[in-house]
Amino acid sequence: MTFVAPEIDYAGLSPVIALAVSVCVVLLSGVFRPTERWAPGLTLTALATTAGLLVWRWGDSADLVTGALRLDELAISISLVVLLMAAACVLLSLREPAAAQVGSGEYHALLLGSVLGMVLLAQAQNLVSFFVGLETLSIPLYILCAANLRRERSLESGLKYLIVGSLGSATLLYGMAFLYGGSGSTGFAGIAQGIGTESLLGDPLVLIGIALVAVGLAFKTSIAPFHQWTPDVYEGAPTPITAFMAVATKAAAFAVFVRFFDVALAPQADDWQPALAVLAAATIAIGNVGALGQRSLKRLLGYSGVAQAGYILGGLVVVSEAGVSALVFYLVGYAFMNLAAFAVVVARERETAWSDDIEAVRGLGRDRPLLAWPLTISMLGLAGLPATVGFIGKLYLIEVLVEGDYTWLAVFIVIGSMISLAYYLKVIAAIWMTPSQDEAGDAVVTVPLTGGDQPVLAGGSDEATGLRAQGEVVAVAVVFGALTLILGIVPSPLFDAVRDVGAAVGLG
Amino acid sequence: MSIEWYVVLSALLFATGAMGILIRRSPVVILLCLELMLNAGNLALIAFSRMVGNQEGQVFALVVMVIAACEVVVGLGLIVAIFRRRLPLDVDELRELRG
Amino acid sequence: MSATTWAWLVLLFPLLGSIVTAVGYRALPARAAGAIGTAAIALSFACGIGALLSLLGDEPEARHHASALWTYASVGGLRVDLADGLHVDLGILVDPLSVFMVLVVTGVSTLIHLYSFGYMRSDAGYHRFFSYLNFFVFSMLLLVLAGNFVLLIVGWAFVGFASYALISFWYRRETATGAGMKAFVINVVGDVGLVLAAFLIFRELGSFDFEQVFHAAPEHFTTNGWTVTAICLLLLVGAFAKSAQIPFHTWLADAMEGPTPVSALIHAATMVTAGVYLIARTHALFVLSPTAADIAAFTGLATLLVAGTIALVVTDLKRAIAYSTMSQIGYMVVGVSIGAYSAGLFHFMTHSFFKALLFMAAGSIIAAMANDQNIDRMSGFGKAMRFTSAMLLVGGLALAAFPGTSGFFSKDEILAFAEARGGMYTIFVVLGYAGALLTAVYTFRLVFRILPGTPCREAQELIDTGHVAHGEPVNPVTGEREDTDVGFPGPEHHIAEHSWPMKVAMGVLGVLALVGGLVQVPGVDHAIASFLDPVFHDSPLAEIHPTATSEWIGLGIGGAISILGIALAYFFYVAQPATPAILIQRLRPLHTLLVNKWYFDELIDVLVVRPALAVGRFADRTFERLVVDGLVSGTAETVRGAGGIVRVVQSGFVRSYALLLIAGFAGLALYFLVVSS
Amino acid sequence: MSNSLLWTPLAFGIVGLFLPRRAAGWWATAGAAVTLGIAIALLADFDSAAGLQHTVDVEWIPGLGVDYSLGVDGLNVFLLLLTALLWLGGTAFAAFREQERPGLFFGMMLLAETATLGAFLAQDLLLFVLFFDLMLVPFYFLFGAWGTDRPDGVTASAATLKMIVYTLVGSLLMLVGAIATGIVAADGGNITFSIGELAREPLGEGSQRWIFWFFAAAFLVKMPAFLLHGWMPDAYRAAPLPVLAVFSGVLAKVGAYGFLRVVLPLFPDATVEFQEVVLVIALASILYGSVMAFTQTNVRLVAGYSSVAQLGFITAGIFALRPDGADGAVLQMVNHGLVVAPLFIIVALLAERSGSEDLREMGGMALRAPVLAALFLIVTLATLAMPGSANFVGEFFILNGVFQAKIAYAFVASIGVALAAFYALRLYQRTMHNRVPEGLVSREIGWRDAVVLVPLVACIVGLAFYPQLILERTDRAVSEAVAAVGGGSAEPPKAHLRGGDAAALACARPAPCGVPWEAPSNPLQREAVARQ
Amino acid sequence: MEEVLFFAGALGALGGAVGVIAMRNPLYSVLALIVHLFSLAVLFLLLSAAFLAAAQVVVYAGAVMVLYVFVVAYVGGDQESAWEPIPGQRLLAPLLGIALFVELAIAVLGSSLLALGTEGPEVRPGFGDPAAIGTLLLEKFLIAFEASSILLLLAAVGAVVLAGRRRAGDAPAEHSAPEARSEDPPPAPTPGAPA
Repeated sequence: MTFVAPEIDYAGLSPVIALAVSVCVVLLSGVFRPTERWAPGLTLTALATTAGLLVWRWGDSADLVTGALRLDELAISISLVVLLMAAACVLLSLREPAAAQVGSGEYHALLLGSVLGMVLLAQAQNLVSFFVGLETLSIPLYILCAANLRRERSLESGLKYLIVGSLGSATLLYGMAFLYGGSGSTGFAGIAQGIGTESLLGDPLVLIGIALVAVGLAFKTSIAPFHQWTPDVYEGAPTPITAFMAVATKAAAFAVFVRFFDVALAPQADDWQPALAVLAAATIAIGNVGALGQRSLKRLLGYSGVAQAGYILGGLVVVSEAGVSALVFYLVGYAFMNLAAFAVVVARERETAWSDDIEAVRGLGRDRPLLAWPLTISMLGLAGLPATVGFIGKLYLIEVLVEGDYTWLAVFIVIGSMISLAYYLKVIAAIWMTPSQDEAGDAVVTVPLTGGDQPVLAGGSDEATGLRAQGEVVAVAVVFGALTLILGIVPSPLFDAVRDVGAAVGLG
Repeated sequence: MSIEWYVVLSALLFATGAMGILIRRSPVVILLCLELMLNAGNLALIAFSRMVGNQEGQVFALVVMVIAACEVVVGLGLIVAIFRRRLPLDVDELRELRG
Repeated sequence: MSATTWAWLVLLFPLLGSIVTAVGYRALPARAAGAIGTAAIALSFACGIGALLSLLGDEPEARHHASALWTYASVGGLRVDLADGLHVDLGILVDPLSVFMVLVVTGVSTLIHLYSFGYMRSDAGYHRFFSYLNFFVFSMLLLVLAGNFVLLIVGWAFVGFASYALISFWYRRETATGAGMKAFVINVVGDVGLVLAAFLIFRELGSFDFEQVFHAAPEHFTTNGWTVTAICLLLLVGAFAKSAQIPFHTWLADAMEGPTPVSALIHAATMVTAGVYLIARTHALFVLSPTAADIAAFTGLATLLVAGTIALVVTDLKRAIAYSTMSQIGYMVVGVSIGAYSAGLFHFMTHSFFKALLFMAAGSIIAAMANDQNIDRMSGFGKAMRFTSAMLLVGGLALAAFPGTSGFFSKDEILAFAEARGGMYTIFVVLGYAGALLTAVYTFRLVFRILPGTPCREAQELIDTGHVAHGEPVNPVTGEREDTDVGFPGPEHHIAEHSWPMKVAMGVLGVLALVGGLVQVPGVDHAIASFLDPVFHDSPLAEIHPTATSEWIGLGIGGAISILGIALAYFFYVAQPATPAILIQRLRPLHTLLVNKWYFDELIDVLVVRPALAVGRFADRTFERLVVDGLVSGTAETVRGAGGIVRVVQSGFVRSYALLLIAGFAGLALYFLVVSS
Repeated sequence: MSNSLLWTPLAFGIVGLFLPRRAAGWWATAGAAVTLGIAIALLADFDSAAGLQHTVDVEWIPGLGVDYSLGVDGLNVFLLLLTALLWLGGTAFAAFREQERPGLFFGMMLLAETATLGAFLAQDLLLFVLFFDLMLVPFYFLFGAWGTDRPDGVTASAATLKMIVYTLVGSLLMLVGAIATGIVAADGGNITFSIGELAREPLGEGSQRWIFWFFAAAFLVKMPAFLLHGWMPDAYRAAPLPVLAVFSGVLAKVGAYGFLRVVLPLFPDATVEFQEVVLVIALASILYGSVMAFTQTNVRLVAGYSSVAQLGFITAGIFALRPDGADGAVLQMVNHGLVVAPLFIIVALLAERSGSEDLREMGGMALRAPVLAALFLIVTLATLAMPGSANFVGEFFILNGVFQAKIAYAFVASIGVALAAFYALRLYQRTMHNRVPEGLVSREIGWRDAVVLVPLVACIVGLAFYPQLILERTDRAVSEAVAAVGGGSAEPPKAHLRGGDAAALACARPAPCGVPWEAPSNPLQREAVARQ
Repeated sequence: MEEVLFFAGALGALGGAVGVIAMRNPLYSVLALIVHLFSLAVLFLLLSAAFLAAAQVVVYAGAVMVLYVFVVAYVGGDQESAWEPIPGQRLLAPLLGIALFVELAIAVLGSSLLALGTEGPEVRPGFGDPAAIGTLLLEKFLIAFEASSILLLLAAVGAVVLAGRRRAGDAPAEHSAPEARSEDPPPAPTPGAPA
């Protein structure tokens, strides 16, 4: 039998290739030059290059490698978000003890690997690349979550993530098997027309397959009741990693979620729409309610992430171009808001002895306005108050929901954001409306970090290196805070972009 | 033997694996149960690929084997790491994170 | 100058006076303020004369002029004709009625200002006092000159406020502020009645303007129709509240907390008679609703009897006079309600003369008593203060309608008219004379208690040293000590004998009280009636004219009754001083009833005040806590509870997470299986 | 011009953030002053005959059909002026006092002004909602960070949180309502949120019914109306007084304004349908507010509950659905703002003198402070709608409107008038009159405070003489707004039937309950009409 | 013949699976899994997936399981106690397992997909042999192939960093360190700091 190599559109594939190559390069740099800190620089360059290539491809969508991948605006926009998050993560990790412990090279290689997985996932157009992408995304993250080997919590989060995550992907796989069986094809298009036949509409096999896939994806996007790993992992993982995966994972997963459900499973939409709508509502409720009593900022942001996932899912439930646009728009906004918040958390973890406890930001308004403002803005944005991208995003979502006759879900979103105010504003209150705790923080921080006992009394924050000079962290916070604000006032550019995305997905 | 039999069997294996995850506390065994579930998936894939008469399912199954291997490697690595930290090898003991 | 221009000037001066004295409270020396205040009113009186003359200048039926400064408020298009929208001008109406009122008000006010100029001299609130007083006169004039209901209401409320401000003039006295509050709130109730009446009129006739309303009314309303009756009754609410008629009369007695000149001006001569003016002004409506008119008349009758009886037993000098005021206003209300418009207004004029005089005299005496108002402690002032006593006597005689005095003619004219209308109105005649007897008795009770007999301590001191007695500054009602650092009431007191302004003012009024009645003597002249005729000629009741003879008979009876009453008083309080005590013993329950003023205060307290406060307490303590806060905190608690549940489920056991995941899938799958089948 | 009016405060505020502590207050005051200047200029060349003017209309988010469109008409011109005026007062008053973190304080103050002006100016539904929500943000900071914690443990931030969540409950639902309006109206076509456009052809009965309540909820909470005022007591006790002055003076009006600007034109059928429901709520607010006002001993709460009652009147006036009622309501919005802001400033002064905000610990201050007493007296009389004050005219028109529309409600409402007299006077007496309690040092108002207070009181007095100033400019716009629900019209047809029976008829009919507008020149003509 | 093989394989797979979750000692569980894998391989053969069957035996039962055995041996296969800390888990887990199976079975049996009832179409010889799979892998699923290779690399790296490296200050993790958590905020480092 003869082997004909598939013709490959290298231009289209270039981003993936770039990433794959850079993984190896960074890894090698770590192996052979562990002392010199090349990895971050290399990683940033790799990310920048990939981003450049992606931007270069904007506008001409193409199926790559016999339809395994599809590089279109959806894939590109999501990939760009992912790359941005990764870059921010690199900056936040510069002084990250976790990075030091697993070795800078390996750390960044794994990060890039995960990014590669996400980029693949965003482009995936058949089940195999879908599954591979998902795993390439997850497995490095399992490791990175546990990367802070000296903290039990980090290991715990890694293990939990691994177990539940694998359970999720097993479910996903099983669902894929059913869909493959039902349609006899692994390509999304094939599936679409395979299950589109009259005989298979509402066929239990297909529907169960959909259910299984839905669960798998819902898990990755932390939709309730498959969300429970989220708060724990977010809290346990090293903060930069949390920052990265909080948004990037969601983004990539939602990309394929959209592609798979709104394209491949569109024929069965009438059956799964209501189910997902209910899940979205439940997620909004649980996420917001769960965040209420939290003291740990990371945990709080974890729950809020759950709630936000619920909002975003709304954009998917209404199978429409506008829906996709709204979804991507909100994802981008969410990325900015979240990152601003996490950057501040990172900074405070290192400055005060309070780890990520809410006490860490008490009186921030007086001591560190440059940190206080971004956090404030991001909180307001996440709560969906005007003049932030969060407000516009919610506006957009609500509009598509009402248009898609899901007004009740829109009302649910609104009620959710009312509840959410209770905890977001609690943080703001801590920043501005209470006397400073800073001297407290300093008092501990000034203690030289020797011996394992100091972190114990300091709340296990061996990150509390007391560094004031964290230019890069502050920069990240300020930049993304500013973006949150600016896009809230002049959203039109982002708008036009996401409009193309919606159109690119190609559905009614 | 009709394909149904294979698929139903795989369903049975899938359920068994899931149940195992729910009742076993040793992380190693939990990893084994994950293997069970993935294999159930594989069985289904192969059965279906036989049914529809194209080999994509088989290739998929092959890829899944690879990925399963990766999960195993990482999982075991994690277990070793935990063991190194003199932490109990019992998932129920690891619940610092909650609430 | 046209009558309206004069009228605007009439309004202008008091306003200016008020503002100047207020603004210059630091710059102006005390006397100057007093002078300015008095002068302002005098000028306004002069302008009133001017208005009168220019009015007399033109034909009787042409004697009404409207004038507007600017559009006060208007909606629904800015066209001025009645045809659209709600339109209110800042407009006045000058006609005989208003001019008559203006003259009486400004005239009496001038004198009372003069009196206060002396009486309040040492009071630290001198500027404030004159400012208020001027403002009051302005408001009163606004009230009587108003050309539409809105402006009328404005004046109505202004006088109410002025009265409040002056009642609680000595604002460190809790009793004074309390009385002020009482007066104000009751008056606001009256205002509301008036406002609603105005709405109803607008609803019916589409205008607030007097002339348009009164012109349109006859064709629009059917006699005794519910609407017109409702309007009249609502108007009466306003009138009674202002004129202290049952059941809104309770505030007037307390109003005596104010300085005596205030009692004289506001609570005797002018403001309290606004109700009478209102009824007279809106007679066009009342003739359309005889029912309402009769209700008014009977209320007036009841008031005059009840108040008269109370006046028999009250021991506080000023309050006694206050009750007599209510009773006299009762006469006027009866008058204007049964159609004796000119008679009623005539009585209003004379009453303002002699009642003002009485208060002035009383003020002088109280000053001599070092602010003690209890008549049981007074005696022998006949020797101590000759002038004051004389004036008191004159006022008393006029009030008791002693033949020849002003009260004699005015009161009897009302009763004569009632007699002339005949039918059920004879009741008014009979009871009216009964009231006259009461009047004579209680008036001279006061006179005989105060003037004759052995001088009391203060009187004796006055006789011996010629100086006014000085006592502890105490609240005359509660007897609690006042904080003296305030400077009001003034440290020393002023009596007519020692202060020429007071003397002049009282003198003039004394003369008027004696001869004031002669402007309208049955069969001789009808100056007032004929002057007011253009206003009232359209009323069907205007035709009724008691014959001179019947009037003279009435006068005869009236004179006899008044003499009889005086004789009775003499018998009780001079000849047989023991008898009152005995009577009290005999008629204990009656006496208690009277001493407690027929328990009206208690009644209102139970019916209105307590319920209101109870509601308030319930709203504050119970409703707000349970319902309003419950609404909020309840929801919050629920949400927080849910949060608790979520966090419990988040138990940290990875296997329970897996459990939930699979359970979730099972649920989802179940749903899908259901829809698939 | 609308633009400059809108953004001037914010511009000053942002610059102010970077100024030294001492300068911040004065800079902010200057900013407020400039804004006031622009507002006055706006009024100066306001043409009461023309409709919407000084309009700005540019696409903001084409994707969502949201435009950035502003405009001035009779409905908002005086509210804009009021906002500018009160903010100047509040800012100046605050500037005279020591604030911590002044830059931020005044920045927030001015941001709040911009947001409020925006809410008044917005002619696009979503823009309105946006500003409506945005208003809360700065006030959250102002109340929370500069507020006072209560001894009984309620912290300022907690009280403020309560307020924010509570008021957002309303306004976020309104967001959904607004979007729904746009989409339902567009049904498939290209979406617009321009209020003018949407008013052209209203929605169907069904959708109106629920959207109406989404909006009504927001506005009623904002006011606050009876049963929805749960946030008010805590927030008012926490707020710093200069801020509270502008808050209570202006923000409550945004709710009432919303009814006129949005609800009446966009949901006419629902408005008519629910007229009585809203009227009942309004009456409840009047009575409840008044009753609470004379039971409270905390000065702020007396003022607070009195505002509840006043807003009740305003709502009632609007929902009389007659030009006179609505005109009165607009006038009353301005009046109430002009009254309540000085009231709170005076409360601040009283508190400074007596060291407490409890009526039981005040009294007899008039003696040493006659001027303050005089100013307070004027404000008090205006508060109780003393005839002769512009407030009276407003209340008179409102009640007249209600009376002509629904006679029974007017009688109930008039009880509120009498109660107002009681609580207002009680407030004045308990503080200024009666005996002086221990430890109270009465002193005359200082020139600084006088500079703030006297002009405001002057405005009250001025309006008392010539309320027509406002009425003649608002009349047209208001009549149009009411005409939308069939309640009379700006250009009424001649010779129109009216009169008690007619009114009764009109009210018996479910639909337009604005009693047909004008009066016949005389009853004969009316009979003639009646015969036709 | 085929039936026999199927049931044999099915029983083996099932038995192995049950063994995995039933065995107390992790080591036995591993062995049970090996049984399971071998039986699966048989079934794969029946489904004419020769290459996969081979891969199953070699890669899985060979390499991976050896890894398991090593690890279990390293960490010590101690018995886990019968005590169940999570209330209800013992009850719910089996129920859910059954429910899961029932639902999946219904889906399969209730499906209107006719092919399910057949043994599948006739396939040409060489179906599923290495050549075929390889071609497909290198043409259609090239990306998956490459990606999984990178994934393998990353996994290896991960395993190394997790289990292998020994860095300075590799102290035992602070087990049960008082962490800042919603229940108990950390003790304020300096007095006067409200916790």
